[in-house]
Amino acid sequence: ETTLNVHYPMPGFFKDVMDKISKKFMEENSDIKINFVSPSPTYEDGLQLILRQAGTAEMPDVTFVGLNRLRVVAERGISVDLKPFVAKDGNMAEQGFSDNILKLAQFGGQQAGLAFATSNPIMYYNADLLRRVGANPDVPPKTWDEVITIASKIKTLGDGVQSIDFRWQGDDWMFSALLFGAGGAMLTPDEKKVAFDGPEGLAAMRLLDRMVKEGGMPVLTKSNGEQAFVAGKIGFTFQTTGALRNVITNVGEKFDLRTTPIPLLSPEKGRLPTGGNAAVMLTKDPAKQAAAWKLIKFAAGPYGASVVVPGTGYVPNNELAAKSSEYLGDFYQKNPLFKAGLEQMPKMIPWYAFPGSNGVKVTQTIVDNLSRVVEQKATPEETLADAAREVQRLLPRK
Amino acid sequence: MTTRAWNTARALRLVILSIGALVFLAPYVWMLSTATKPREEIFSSSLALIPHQWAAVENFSKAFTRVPMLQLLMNGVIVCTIILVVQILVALPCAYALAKLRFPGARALIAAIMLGLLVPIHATALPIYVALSGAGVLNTYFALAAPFLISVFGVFLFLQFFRAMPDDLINAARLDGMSELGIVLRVIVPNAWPAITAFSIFSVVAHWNDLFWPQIVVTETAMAPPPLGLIFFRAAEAGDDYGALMAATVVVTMPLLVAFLLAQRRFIEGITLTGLKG
Amino acid sequence: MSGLALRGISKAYGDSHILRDVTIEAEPGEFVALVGPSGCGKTTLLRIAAGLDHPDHGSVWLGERDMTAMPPSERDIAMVFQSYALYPHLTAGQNIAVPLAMRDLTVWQRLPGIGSFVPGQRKTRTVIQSRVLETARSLKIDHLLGRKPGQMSGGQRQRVALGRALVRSPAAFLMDEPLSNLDANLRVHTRAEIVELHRLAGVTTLYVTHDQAEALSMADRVAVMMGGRLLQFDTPEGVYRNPQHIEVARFIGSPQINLLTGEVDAAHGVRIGGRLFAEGVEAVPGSAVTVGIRPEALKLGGPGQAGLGASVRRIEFLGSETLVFIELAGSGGALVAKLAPDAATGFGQGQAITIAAASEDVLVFGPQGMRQSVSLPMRKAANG
Amino acid sequence: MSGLALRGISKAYGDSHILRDVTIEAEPGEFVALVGPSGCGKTTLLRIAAGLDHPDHGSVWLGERDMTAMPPSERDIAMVFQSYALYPHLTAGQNIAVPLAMRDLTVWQRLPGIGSFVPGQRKTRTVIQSRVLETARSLKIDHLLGRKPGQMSGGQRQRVALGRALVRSPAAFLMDEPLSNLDANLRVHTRAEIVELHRLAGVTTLYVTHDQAEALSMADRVAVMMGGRLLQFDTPEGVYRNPQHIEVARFIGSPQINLLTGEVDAAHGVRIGGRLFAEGVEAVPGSAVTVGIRPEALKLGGPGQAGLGASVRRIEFLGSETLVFIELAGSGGALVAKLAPDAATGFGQGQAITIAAASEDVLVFGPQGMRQSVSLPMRKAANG
Amino acid sequence: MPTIAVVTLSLTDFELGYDGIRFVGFDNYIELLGDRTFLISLGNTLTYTLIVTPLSVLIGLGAALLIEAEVRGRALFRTIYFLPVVSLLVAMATVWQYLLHPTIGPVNALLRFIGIAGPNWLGGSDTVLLSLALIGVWQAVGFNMVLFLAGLTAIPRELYAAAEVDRAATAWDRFWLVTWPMLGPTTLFVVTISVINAVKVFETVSTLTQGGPNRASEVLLWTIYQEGFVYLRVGYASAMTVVFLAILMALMMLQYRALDRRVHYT
Ligand SMILES: Nc1ncnc2c1ncn2[C@@H]1O[C@H](COP(=O)(O)OP(=O)(O)OP(=O)(O)O)[C@@H](O)[C@H]1O
Ligand SMILES: Nc1ncnc2c1ncn2[C@@H]1O[C@H](COP(=O)(O)OP(=O)(O)OP(=O)(O)O)[C@@H](O)[C@H]1O
Ligand SMILES: [Mg+2]
Ligand SMILES: [Mg+2]
Repeated sequence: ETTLNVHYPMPGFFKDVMDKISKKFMEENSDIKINFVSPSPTYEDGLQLILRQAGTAEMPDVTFVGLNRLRVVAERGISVDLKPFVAKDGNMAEQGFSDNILKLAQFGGQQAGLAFATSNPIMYYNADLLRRVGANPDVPPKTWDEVITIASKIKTLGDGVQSIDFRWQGDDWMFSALLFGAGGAMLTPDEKKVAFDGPEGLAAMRLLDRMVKEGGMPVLTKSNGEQAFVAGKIGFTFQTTGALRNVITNVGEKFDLRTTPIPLLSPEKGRLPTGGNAAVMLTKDPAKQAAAWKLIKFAAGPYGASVVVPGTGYVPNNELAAKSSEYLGDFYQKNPLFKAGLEQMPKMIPWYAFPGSNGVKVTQTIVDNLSRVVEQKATPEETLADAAREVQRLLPRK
Repeated sequence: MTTRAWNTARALRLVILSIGALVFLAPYVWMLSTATKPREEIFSSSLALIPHQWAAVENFSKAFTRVPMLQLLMNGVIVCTIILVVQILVALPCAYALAKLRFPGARALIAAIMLGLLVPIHATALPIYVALSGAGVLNTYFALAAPFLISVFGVFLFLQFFRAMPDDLINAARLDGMSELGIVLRVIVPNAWPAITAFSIFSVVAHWNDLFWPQIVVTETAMAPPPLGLIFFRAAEAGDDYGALMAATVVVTMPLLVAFLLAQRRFIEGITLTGLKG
Repeated sequence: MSGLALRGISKAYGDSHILRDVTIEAEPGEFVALVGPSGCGKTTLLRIAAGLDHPDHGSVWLGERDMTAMPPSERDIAMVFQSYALYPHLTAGQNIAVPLAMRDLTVWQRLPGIGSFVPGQRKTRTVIQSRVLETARSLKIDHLLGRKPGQMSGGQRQRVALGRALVRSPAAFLMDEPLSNLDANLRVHTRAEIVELHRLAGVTTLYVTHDQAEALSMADRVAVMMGGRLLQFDTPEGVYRNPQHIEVARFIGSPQINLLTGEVDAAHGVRIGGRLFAEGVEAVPGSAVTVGIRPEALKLGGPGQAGLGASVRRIEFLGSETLVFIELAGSGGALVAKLAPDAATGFGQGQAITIAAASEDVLVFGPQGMRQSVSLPMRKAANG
Repeated sequence: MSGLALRGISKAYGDSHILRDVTIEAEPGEFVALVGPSGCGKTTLLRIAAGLDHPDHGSVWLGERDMTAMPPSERDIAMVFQSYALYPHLTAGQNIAVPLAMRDLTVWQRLPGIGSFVPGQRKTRTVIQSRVLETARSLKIDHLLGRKPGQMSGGQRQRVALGRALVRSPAAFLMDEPLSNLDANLRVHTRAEIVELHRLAGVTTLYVTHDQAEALSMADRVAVMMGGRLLQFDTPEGVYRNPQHIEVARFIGSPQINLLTGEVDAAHGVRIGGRLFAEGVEAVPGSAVTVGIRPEALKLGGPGQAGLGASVRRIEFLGSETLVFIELAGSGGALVAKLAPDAATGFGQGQAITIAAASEDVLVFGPQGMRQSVSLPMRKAANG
Repeated sequence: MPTIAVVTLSLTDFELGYDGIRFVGFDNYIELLGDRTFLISLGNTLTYTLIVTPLSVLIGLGAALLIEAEVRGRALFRTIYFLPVVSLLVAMATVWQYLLHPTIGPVNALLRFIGIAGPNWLGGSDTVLLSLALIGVWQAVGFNMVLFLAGLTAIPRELYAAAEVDRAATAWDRFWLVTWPMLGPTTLFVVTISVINAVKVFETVSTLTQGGPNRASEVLLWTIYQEGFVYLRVGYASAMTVVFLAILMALMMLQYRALDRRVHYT
């Protein structure tokens, strides 16, 4: 009998999911016992825990790491490279793990983990408000221009009603959504130079600027934005599918909530960043590793997805799960709100993680500059130039 | 200081106090109201405090079932008690020595105390963690209490209060044959109750509510103190479960409030050193 | 039983010298009264004896032991503080019991709560209780034993402070104006109790009082201090009758001694304003001396009699005695005479009188205030 | 100028009655001394007069105004606290200046820091300064004005406390044992200053003292309290010569009055142990009375003379007077006589003597301690 | 002890997760000098402290005095004012988040009611620091109040009696004559502690604003935390800590030296 110590972040979100998966897993694998260690409140806290415990006896055997922090774990050699396991397994694609999905958790030739819960940015909107300004909620806007036009009408409704909430705070994920959506990239392929200061980046920046200037987007903190939206005071919200379950609960019957794919600046080249986390193996003990691999695959596999998706709003990271009615087929029929994320799946590419020791700091630099645009303290051009310069400085100079 | 009938000054005083009290209470009103609401009612455009649909039972039962709340509360009580007792045992004599005994280096020691007060736990967390991990005592009550056993704040607080105590009182005690430790126990402590009470309140509050350190040394829920329970209702990425979070907060705060109500009697019987002239 | 010696004690706070080279050696079992004007350093000296202050120079001895560096708690000295220094959180009874508890109970027995289970504790406590009660009775505060200091009157607090010292049998007692807040009767009573206790236990005592009468009546020897200096250390009779310094003469005796400027002629006659006041005085001839006569030594006579001319300014009735305030003719100098009530009946305000004094009652002080005295041959013979 | 009246004051702390129906009415400008044994309620009464405590019953009047419900700060009363109650953070000078600053400076001028920019502040401060200095001089503490209370001796603090009261000209002075920590000379001096100030300003004064001699010499009238009751309120001579209660007689006078158990026969003769002690006494005939004779009224005679037989037990020298302690023959009762030093020379320890007293000096108290007096017909004629 | 460890770490390039640890001398400190974030953070912390310390001390003192003077409802008021200290700040921050919500929040609703357009409290870079400071005040008042209450009990009643007799007629006069000077040591202590606590502000920032928008609420501890725990540069964070401590220490010693003498009377 093997006992696996499993650690995961954000229990408010994942506790039920994890409990369900582990129960089922232990039913199927009676020789493996899963023991959850005390979870961490956020991805950051979780990462710190792992880094602190790396190499010590307290280190858990399996953990779940935010996709944008995966690189940190991989570069430091803390995570176990899963390539050999994938190779041994041979038929990953048959089990629903397409190359595209495996790629989400690869760095420098390593398979750092298996994407467990993945998300992409979608558009939420308040159909009631759209109706009030004469827009047809059944034909949601497909381009940013349309969004901004409707938004500019919504903002005139008064009574505290506001037009857009674009979740730019916290990290660079939503900026990536604009940038990737325009077909841009963060860095050049050799990872030596900033690439987001090109026309795509400028378009993204300008779009943000327009959301404020023309669309009347207010400056809100992340939670304030969510709260205002679920209170029915905001027309459009752009953020992760992961929040869907919560938004549905919080909205209740108050208004007609809808979702739809997020517009792309470039419908052809446009891609979207993948949020969420990956299951990561930490144990170096071969006996445990076998069990851990089983668990990781199980969690990231179709059953896991079928638990994660309805409980959260994440999109399935397993192609079997999405298609098979055994798992989620019916669910999507019954819950059309969840479809927006699903539709966008083909456009998902990895959330870019910056190289080097300043990797995390870079994202903060970008967010700081975004806030200047949102607060209308600087023009998109200035901001982009500043951001590029500052980020360039933070890149490894090798 | 006598009881006087109603007059304008008193009315004014009550008005000011009441307005202040309202401001201070406001967040709690919302907190309680939220703890009784179903999720869809929490954020809405109207400012209703009373829910249409009561969800108090649901929220509070979540607070108790989603996490082993009673176990957490128990842990909190144990850890806070250990910390408080040791802190007082250490801080009282230290402060007394600094306040009333003349010895070389007292000033330097006070400076060191100030330094100790300033160091944020975030800065020293890592070295202490490494030490505790090396000693193999992670996930114990000891690990939870260890960095706080010596309270610089306590020493500093007591120091201030002791200095105000008349020297002759201590001199009398010396002549009566008390040892210095005896003086602390028999003369200083009984006359420093308000300070000790104040300190106890602060210590318990701080460590009961500490979220940072337990996260570092505790990985087993069985050892976790109450605030760690609250993270089960938070999901930064996707929005918190406010109703349950507030219910849990009420549950976690209640014991402290009761403790404060008990402790504050100590203030009512405030002491005045009237055995002395001048 | 051991004596208490303060040798060459000096003490300064910053620039101000509080004590200058004070030496007081109390014999074993001796009762020494320390008197002097307010602020002369009495309390400071006591605190040094107790070890609460440290002298800049000098040493403190208890019997044969040099205690200068010994902490107060080891000196086995009981002190009554001028400021009482009662424990505000303890009742009168507990306050008084503290020194006994400290001495007679072990550390374990003293522990609050647990202490009561330690064997022997109960018995010792009973003994202490009865001792406390006894002391309290003798100070008439037995009905107050349950009160906290804050609930007592000034005089009651003072007696509790006294009780806390008297309850022990220490190596020495130090008492700092322990009766200052008591009324006359209680004072007489308490004084008697202290004297009695001292007689029985024979503990060396240093007793500060601002009441020179008290000092004279209680003490074996009296130390008169002034401005941080010890002026005279002598028996009560010595300091009263034979003051070595004008300040001592001035300080001891109530009403104050009468002081007049005069001269001593070659024939040992004392002259005031040129006129002969007393003959055959044991004084060194010289001018610009100060002549002291105790009020009760002034002899008042009718206008015709020998002595200096003067007039009665005012008569003050004091119950058992009468004070006659006198104005010297010519110089306008003021004097006071103390008479038995009956003896005063003859005098009225404004009346002209003469004043005189017996030669042995006249004290002569030189310009520096030092006593000037020689033994006159005939006297010597008479005394010898 | 207004009088101060305390009417029917009662006060209890829980069960213990501290004051019972005390009425003292001081005339405008009168100096009333309040004496009584420790714990009799003097301080409490003063605090009630000041408004610091509230009486359970009774009222406090200043002139024609009922002040019972008025806060202390509006009563315009100056008080010297028995415990001094100096502000520890202010120097002696600042302590004394406080009441003046409160009275003469406006709220703005008093503001710390800012105050000094308000016009007029500087001038008033100068006036206050000079007034403070003057007061301090008269109390001989002018050299201490810069010290904090913690750096002063007990007597110095007491004088600062006194100065803080005397610096003002209030509607009434309340002084609680203001001289208890002063030495005799300073006491005489300070007493004179207080009397002088009172003479000049004529402010009604309530003066608590434990020193009955002080009370007798300073006051216009003396209130004698005991156990919370007012026993007598009379002139100094009245309370000394004519005490209305045995406790008053006992309390006033030092040494204490001699008290003997005896009887008054039908012929107004006072008998002690059956033997005639004094004749023609103004007393109600009856047995089991207490007979009081002041020590200075005792007449000592040789064995053959009239009076009670007795013997000398001890002679005590007190400087200006001599005390003779006497043991009555038979009953063994103890008495004390006060003599001028000269008058005492004839007596020695153990000597047999007789004692007697003039009839007008004999005070007779009934079983409840109340004075028993009648005017004898012949006397009446003589007096009238 | 741990402090020494911090100083040592500050001289290395230690990074969480990497095994290597290299001694780099004062490189970290040199880098600090040019770190704009650190400077902004320093400024913000200073502003925050300058708002929170005086307000929380004064209101705390006021509350303590008023409560002490009032006979009725003492326990109730004390408890109410103390509540924020008892509560878990992280949870209460969430509450404030909502209360200060620019559109649906009750605070702005109230302001709208009296005709004022409420600011964007936590969202705007101009108001965010002020909002955090107000929450900080709200949190600290009860703490200071309790300390003052404890200090008040040690003032001998007799001094108030003396003050009343000395014609200190109003509470205002008695406050300046007795309370304020006698509370000197307490006040010094409370101010010191308030400054320290204000400088160490962290939880509200981390729950409410994460240093944003555009570093407008970047405070020292948050910066240090970011460097050490998020960017994982422990060595550099330690250097920041050391600088932060040195500055504070210097300030404290100065303040203490200047005031300590004045508040203790012997
Ligand atoms: N708070 C109190 N509770 C109970 N009894 C008290 C309290 N305060 C004073 N007393 C009692 O009241 C009585 C009168 O006290 P007060 O201080 O008036 O006496 P006093 O005449 O001034 O005595 P002294 O000359 O010793 O100062 C005393 O017996 C005292 O014990
Ligand atoms: N801390 C101090 N700093 C400066 N001077 C002081 C200090 N303490 C006492 N003094 C001074 O020392 C002198 C002696 O004080 P001490 O208390 O010994 O006098 P004392 O003889 O007991 O007087 P009293 O009879 O008034 O109590 C006084 O003049 C006093 O002002
Ligand atoms: Mg003294
Ligand atoms: Mg009194």
